[in-house]
Amino acid sequence: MLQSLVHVCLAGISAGMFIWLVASGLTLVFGVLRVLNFAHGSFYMLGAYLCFAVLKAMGGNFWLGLLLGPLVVSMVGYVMERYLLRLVYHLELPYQLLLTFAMVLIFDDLVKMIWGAGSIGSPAVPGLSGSVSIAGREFPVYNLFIIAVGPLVALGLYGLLEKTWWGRIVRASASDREMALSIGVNVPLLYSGVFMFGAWLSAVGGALAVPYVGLLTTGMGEAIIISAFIVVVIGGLGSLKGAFLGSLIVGLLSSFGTRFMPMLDMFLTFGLMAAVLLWRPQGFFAEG
Amino acid sequence: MVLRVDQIDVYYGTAHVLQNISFEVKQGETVALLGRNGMGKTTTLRSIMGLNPPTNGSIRFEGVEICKLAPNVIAKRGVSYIPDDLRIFPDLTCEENLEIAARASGRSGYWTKERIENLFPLLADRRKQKGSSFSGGEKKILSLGRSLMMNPTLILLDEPSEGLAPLIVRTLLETIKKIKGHGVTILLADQNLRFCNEVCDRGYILEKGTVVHGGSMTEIWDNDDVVRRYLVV
Amino acid sequence: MGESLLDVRMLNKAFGSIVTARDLNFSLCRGVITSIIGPNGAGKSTLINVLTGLLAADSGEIWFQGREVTREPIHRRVKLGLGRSFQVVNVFGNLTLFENLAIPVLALNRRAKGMIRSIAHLKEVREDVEMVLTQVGLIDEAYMVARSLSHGDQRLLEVAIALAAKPRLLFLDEPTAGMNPVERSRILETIRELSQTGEVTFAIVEHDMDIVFSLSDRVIALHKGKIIGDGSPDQIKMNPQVREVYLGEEVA
Amino acid sequence: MDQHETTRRDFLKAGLVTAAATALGSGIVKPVGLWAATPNIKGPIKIGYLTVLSGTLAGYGEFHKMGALMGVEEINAAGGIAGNKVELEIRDSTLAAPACIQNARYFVDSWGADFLAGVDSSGQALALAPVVGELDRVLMVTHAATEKLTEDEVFKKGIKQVFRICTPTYQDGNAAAFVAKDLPVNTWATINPKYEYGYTTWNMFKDTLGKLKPGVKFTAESWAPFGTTDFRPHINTIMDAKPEGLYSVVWAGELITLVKQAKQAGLFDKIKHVMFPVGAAMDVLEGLGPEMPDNIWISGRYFFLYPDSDRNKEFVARFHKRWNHYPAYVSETAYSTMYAFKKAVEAAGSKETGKVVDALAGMELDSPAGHRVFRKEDHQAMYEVPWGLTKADPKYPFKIMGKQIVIPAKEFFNRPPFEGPGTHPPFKDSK
Amino acid sequence: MNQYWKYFLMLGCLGALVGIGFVSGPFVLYLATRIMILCIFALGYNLLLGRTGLLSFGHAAFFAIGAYGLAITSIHISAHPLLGILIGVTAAALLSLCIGFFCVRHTEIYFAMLTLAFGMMVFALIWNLRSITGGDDGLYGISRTAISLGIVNIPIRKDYQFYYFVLLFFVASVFLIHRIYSSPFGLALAGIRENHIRAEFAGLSVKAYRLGVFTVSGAFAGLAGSLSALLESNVAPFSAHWSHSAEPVLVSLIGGLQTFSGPLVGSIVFVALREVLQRFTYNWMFWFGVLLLAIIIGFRGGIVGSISDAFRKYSRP
Repeated sequence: MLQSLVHVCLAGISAGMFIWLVASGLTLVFGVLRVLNFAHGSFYMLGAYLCFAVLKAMGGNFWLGLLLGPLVVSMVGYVMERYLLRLVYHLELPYQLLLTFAMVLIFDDLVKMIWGAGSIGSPAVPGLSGSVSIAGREFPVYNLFIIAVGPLVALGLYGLLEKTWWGRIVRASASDREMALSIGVNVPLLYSGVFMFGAWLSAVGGALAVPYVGLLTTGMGEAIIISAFIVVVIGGLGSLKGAFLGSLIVGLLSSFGTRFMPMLDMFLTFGLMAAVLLWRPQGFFAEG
Repeated sequence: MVLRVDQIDVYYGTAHVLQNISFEVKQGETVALLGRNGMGKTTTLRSIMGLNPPTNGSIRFEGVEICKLAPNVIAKRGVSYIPDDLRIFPDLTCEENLEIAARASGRSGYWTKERIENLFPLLADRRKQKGSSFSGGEKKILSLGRSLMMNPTLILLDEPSEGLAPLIVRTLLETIKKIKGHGVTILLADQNLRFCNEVCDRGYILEKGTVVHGGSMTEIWDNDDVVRRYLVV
Repeated sequence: MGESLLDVRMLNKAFGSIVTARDLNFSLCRGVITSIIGPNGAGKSTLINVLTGLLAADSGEIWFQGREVTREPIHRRVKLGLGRSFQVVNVFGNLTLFENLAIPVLALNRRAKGMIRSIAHLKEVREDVEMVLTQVGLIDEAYMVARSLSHGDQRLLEVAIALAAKPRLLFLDEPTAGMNPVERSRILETIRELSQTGEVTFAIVEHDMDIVFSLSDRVIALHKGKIIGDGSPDQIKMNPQVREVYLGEEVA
Repeated sequence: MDQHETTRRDFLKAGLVTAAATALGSGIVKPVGLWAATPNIKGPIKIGYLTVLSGTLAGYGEFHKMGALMGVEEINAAGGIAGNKVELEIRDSTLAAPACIQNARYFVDSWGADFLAGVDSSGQALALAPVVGELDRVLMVTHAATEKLTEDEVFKKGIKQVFRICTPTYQDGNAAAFVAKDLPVNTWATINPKYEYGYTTWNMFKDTLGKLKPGVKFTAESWAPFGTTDFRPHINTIMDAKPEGLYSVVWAGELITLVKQAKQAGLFDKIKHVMFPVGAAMDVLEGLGPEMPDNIWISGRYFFLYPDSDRNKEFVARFHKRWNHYPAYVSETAYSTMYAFKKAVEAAGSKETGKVVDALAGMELDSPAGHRVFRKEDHQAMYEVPWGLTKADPKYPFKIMGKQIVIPAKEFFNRPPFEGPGTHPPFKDSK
Repeated sequence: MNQYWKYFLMLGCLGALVGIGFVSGPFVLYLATRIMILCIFALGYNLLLGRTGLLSFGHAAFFAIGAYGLAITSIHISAHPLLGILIGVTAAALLSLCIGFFCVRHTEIYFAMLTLAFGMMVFALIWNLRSITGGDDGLYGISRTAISLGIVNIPIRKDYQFYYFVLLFFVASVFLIHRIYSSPFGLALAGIRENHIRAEFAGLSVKAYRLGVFTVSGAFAGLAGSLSALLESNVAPFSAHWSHSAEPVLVSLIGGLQTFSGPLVGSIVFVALREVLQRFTYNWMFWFGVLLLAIIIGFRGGIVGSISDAFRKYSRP
């Protein structure tokens, strides 16, 4: 039983960390730009595909793919923010959602046009491909790596936002765009930067997911974006702390749900989302 | 000439909020925009800052046309705006609020953090506290400090006397005078004629989006007719 | 003083450390135009918000026409006859003036409820709306979109919406702010007229002392959530405490 | 590159070839065979093909397309169906029923299709059956496997227009049980898809295996929703139960994920007997490559190395040359569908639905997958697909079936009338 | 536009719709029927989004409940289409009343997310309650039996018969929703959209009105669902999925949020565009996305909004 519980927990945490990598960018972008980006899942997909493309072109070096793929995606993010999203900031919420939704359709088909429609299998990461025995059962080294990466990203984000000059400007602009402008912050540029960074985070998530999921599919973005939405909502829109905790909760909930209440899995997650929205619409860490 | 506003028109949607407004501010002057609530004082300041750009007319700052520039560019040129609701960054500490202004505007000069903390000891005491914990009067001080950190040539000051206890107004007056003493040009918008009279050299009176009168503060103060028509309620 | 309309008992309201109402006790009486004055931040707007239901009281009781309304939702207080206008223009921007006023009229009119019958066919509604529009002098603009009105007219509309809900007690939050003298005198005239008929009792928050003293029968002065003066305009003018915090040596 | 255009161009090419053949042929070769005597078939024969071309499973649509296109090209190059050119149009019908129905209606009512084929999801097939009944066109199902389609819609409700060329869930459930009965396994568990296909196949497996080998226990079930990318929790459930055998009809990309994650969790070390009834799909084998463990029981709706006939070998060779892929099972079913239509039309001497239905019912078809017979009662094609153990082969960059077992179709296909004793395997008479 | 022109246009449209039933081939009839059903869905939905300013991502659940209500009735109780529709619509209205009760406390993105959560809970239930709903296979083989009205039986089996059947509901819905727009209730909704605090101070119980309109639009979604179950003769769980909720949003936005006829135009564009695109390319999603972008950026008020703006500018130079 203990063995089971330990592994259910580990599975939940690693699942949560995958969601976190996507949710962190989503919530960061929402916190600053106030745009809920459906296409964030597409960055996840693009990250995976581009990492894979680099990996293939560069003779199978995953780390190079992880480095370059997401960089390209952040450039895509820049183009999207600069030439499309910027046109709808002042419009109502449905228009913003619609625009990002249209981008999802476009990205999905683009990927299909470039890489073909089938699922593409991908090789494991050298050095991280084995398993270690934990409580008497094998657990993939790669998942341990992910369990480590998640909090590192969280720490990095915390440091970036709280301790750096850039982070201060981001926080200032998030709370008061106009005043930030008035003290000389180039807010449009900052928005582009934050959007690119968010896209990069999501793309890194996608690239990291590839060795674990083991394949690339055109629909992979949609599946993760819904989980990320749930996480971002229950954590409180725009709250990174909340999103991190939310990711853990959703990951663990689905892991425990699958193990102990298999018929309720999806119902549970959305039930949690509804309950949190009713009980604390601002999320866990809202003040007052 | 630090600022020359020339025949600007500003619209909010269809509403013609500012109509053909012209005035000017000279180096080192403190100029008041007077007028009752809703007469366009705030909008004037905002359009100079680039937050509500005029549809036509021209705004020249130190001889350069800034009408079509973005607010952040205008800020870098040395214009600083203090809105009436102060808008301290709530998530940032007092210290960060000050530093961010200096670094974002990329301007340096006489005003350093040390000098500002000397001028307002309160800011030194509360250095590490978040902006959201400041009270109304404290925010006013902080917003002044933040503005000075930009070492601006021109400060646009909206409703400085509003909502303050008399004692604090007194302090504020002294502070503005001190700042003025360092050669900073100030354009302030206020309803309070007495307050303006204390610190300002000249004044313009706005009425329903147009400048209806302009002159030295003493002239306005003595002009009973003007005061009665446009200012006193 | 006449019959009491609104009774406030031991009302408290605070935001964190900022107290905006501390153990407030007072009554407002029918037919008495009351002004509530006080410097900025004295808690005037908060008080109106608590009395009309926008904010919940921390403790205390609010009685309106002999009925406790402390926990009643806004719309029920409005239906009982407790109305208000707003300090900032707060109208239905994309609707016509007619529609702006039809909303409160319809909300009160039980027979006018329904999903199927068109408003155009409800004669009594039209009469009510036109009456209010005439009262405030906006009848000619009835089919204009509210957003396209001048600021002053929007303020008038603001008051008109409140009037259309047929209030017994109407709180006006700075009704004359941003108005020109013509509009101002029109609104003051309307207030006086309506007050004389005894239908509506007004309670006004105002900064303009001329209006306060010329219009009101009674003045309540607030400071930091406490009543520091309550009485006729002359009594208030004489009240040293009020002078000190409010009229007093403002600057210099 | 616009794929649609490619298709059009391919048609054009095929058309030119056909045109040239007819132009030459008319002078030199006299029309022979059945179609010479049946001039009443007019105009091109139009086939509307419904498959998924977007989303996660779009890869399947591509494999459908390859098979169908190749079939049509070959038929046209050889003179078409009874002398008439075959036209094929393929539409993205996603996995949702409304899109499928709309496309079917478009094909028949607007484009003028004579035949319909394809259909991936069971829900679509069940929803489409009454519609094709109404439209009165033959629908050849090439992928959707639900046994309800043939048992309920065709046999019970009498929608005669529906046929199925691929194996149904019997292959995944019943046949698996026949293989499992000889394995030294007494406790089985499953990670199955959390939808009807998963439930049905597991129930069939349990039911048949329970009869074949009384005393066998089914100890754990874990149901994976559509689109699962993390099977870790499911693997935990199974490993907690410590079964001797694992059965899973998880398919396509999800199976790749499952295998990879199970491998990392050491599942294949603990559980020696694993059955993937749809593991022999090309996308899975190619996707996993050498990562597919050895000695796993796999099967499918067709496997390109079986049967060892010339017909099949030629087909595989042509297919590989044409597309640089080995044919997936949907490629074979799509390809054979074209030949089934050809044979039926030529036999019926007409493309009228009623006559073609009569011709198809009971028809025998020699196809790459072997000898197929469309059962008269429920229009289900009877043919055999082998079960085998995975093993490496230096000729291929992926695992293939090593040791193979072929269970005769008549032993494990449910039999009409599908209710009552003797309609579900095992059958007494077959031994 | 002048009143007479409006009536003229409406009569013309009605005439054209009746005419389509006589002259069109079955595929056009099928598409037209589909468009009308989508119209009912979107018009009802736009009462909530365009009129009241609430963005719901859970309306697919009501659509699905309407469809399942009809399907279950027709399989287990009676195949009478009117009874099925009645039960479907009632079920949808009741469900939207229950869900709405929780959702209307929130607005904006929170409302959208809450409706999404509840909608997906319904989806999960439909997916998992296999014995009732048939799981992912859904319920199929729903027959369009004749409507028996005592002595006469009106057949709706054939495409054109069913077309007229749906046309009847379509016209009734358009009429009803149009009346709601000009009713006191409809005005109150517009007031709530414009300024909900002011509406409360005008004496409206904002929550009650929101709940009211949520229920009404849920009922129309249910009607659309019931009709679509009859049209397609099946119902599948994905009709309750959030991505299906996005359909009326798209339709309303394409046509124009603040206009009554926006969803009508939007539905036509939505269905026809996809159908046409599919004839030219397999990558219809890509082009559909591009066209959506063009609509958002080029026609900010939706097609109807932009055209009537242009019309106004043109007629008043």
